[in-house]
Amino acid sequence: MDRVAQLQINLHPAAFEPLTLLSRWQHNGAAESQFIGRVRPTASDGAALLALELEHYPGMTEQQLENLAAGCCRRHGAISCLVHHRIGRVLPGEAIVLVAIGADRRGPAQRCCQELLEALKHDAPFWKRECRTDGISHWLTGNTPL
Amino acid sequence: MDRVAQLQINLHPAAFEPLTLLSRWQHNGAAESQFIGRVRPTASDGAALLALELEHYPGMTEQQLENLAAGCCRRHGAISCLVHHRIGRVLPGEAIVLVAIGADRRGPAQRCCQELLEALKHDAPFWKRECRTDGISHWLTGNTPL
Amino acid sequence: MALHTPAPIRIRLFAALREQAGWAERDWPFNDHIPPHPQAAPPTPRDLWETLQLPGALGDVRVAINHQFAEADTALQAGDELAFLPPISGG
Amino acid sequence: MALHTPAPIRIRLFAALREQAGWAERDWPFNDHIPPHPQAAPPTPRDLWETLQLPGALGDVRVAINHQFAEADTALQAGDELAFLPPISGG
Repeated sequence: MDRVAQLQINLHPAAFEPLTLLSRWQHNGAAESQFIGRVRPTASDGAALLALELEHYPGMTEQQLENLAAGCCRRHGAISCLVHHRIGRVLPGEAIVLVAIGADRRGPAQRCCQELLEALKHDAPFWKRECRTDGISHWLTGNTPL
Repeated sequence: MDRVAQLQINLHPAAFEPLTLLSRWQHNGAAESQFIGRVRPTASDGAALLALELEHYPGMTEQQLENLAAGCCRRHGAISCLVHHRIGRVLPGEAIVLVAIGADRRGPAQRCCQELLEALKHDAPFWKRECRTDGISHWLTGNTPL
Repeated sequence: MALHTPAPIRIRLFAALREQAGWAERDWPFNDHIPPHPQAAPPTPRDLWETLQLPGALGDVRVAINHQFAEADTALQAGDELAFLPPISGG
Repeated sequence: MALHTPAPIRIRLFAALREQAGWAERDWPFNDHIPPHPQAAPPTPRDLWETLQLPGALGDVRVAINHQFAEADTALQAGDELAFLPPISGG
């Protein structure tokens, strides 16, 4: 079964509403696994966070997301894949990432969603700068632990 | 951190729209993991399916779902938990189950969602009868493989 | 003090088991004599499964007492709701 | 046939690395002599990292050539886009 998954990948410079995007998603399969990540109200050191600034590498980021999604869907036999990711200035509580996978069965849907989320966190060129309410800002050099 | 998760558990005798229910869900946490299961168009032997009939054990089913959700959220430190499950006659394409978990981090959200889905498939008293378009119907004695 | 008749045990069957047995629920008088017990000892789900000659093997079903999973050899109490649950397929 | 000047290598920096270096992108003439090579051999990302005296250790960054991750010792081609990527934090 070497079916090619339908991929839909978007970068958003402004806030997006995950459930609205999910409702517009044309997908197939009896099982859907979804993940939504939002900006926390605190910086990694616990200070109050004003915003997260997301830098990316235009061209490469889209390309990498597509490569990662296609590979992940192929390995798990997923049917459809939706990725929305914020760029620019993201406020606490706003969605930063949405990953949704449609598959025939729950196992592939869940595993593919999980694996793609890890892949994009580690292998898609995004960089987060934390802007604290006290005026201090700094670049993060890794992800929150799994 | 012995925070008690907010549980919301519902059985639906009629079709429900998962995204509408998710949009009304008051939840917390930077990470949300969700799963939606729908009725397949074919029976387990590949014949065309007319409907799935879902019997349950009124009283015990709700109680068990609550026990399973509470235990799962406690083990994973999840903050909020939403479970919607159909009962009665469910048509192909209709949602049969929605599980959503809110947590501080993606790992607990994903693991809790996955574990609760398995738990309710194996330990909540639901029984599926497949009604085929050719008039034959029979009770399933297990779940589709993971 | 008046002499009370203890509440019966309510027995419930579901899905395929209900259809094979041909009934969904019935009450079992708590004090009824059940063969293996010389006197009116509290019956267990296993006793009732055998006495009622329910179809199939008890090992293939799960037992619930008052909406909680239970062992087949639990002593039942007057008024208990006992259910025999064929293999579950939810979600 | 006219003698063509080969297209330069475009070098790009991001995030903390861009700020530490003080620049975001620049072009490197493809034919420029780079110290370890006796003649005009194709430069590698490692050569350019060292020649440009970029801050920190090359081992702490990832290299991309034309939007694909690549090894630091890959021979660059005229017109390539080379990027040095500090640790990623997406999602």
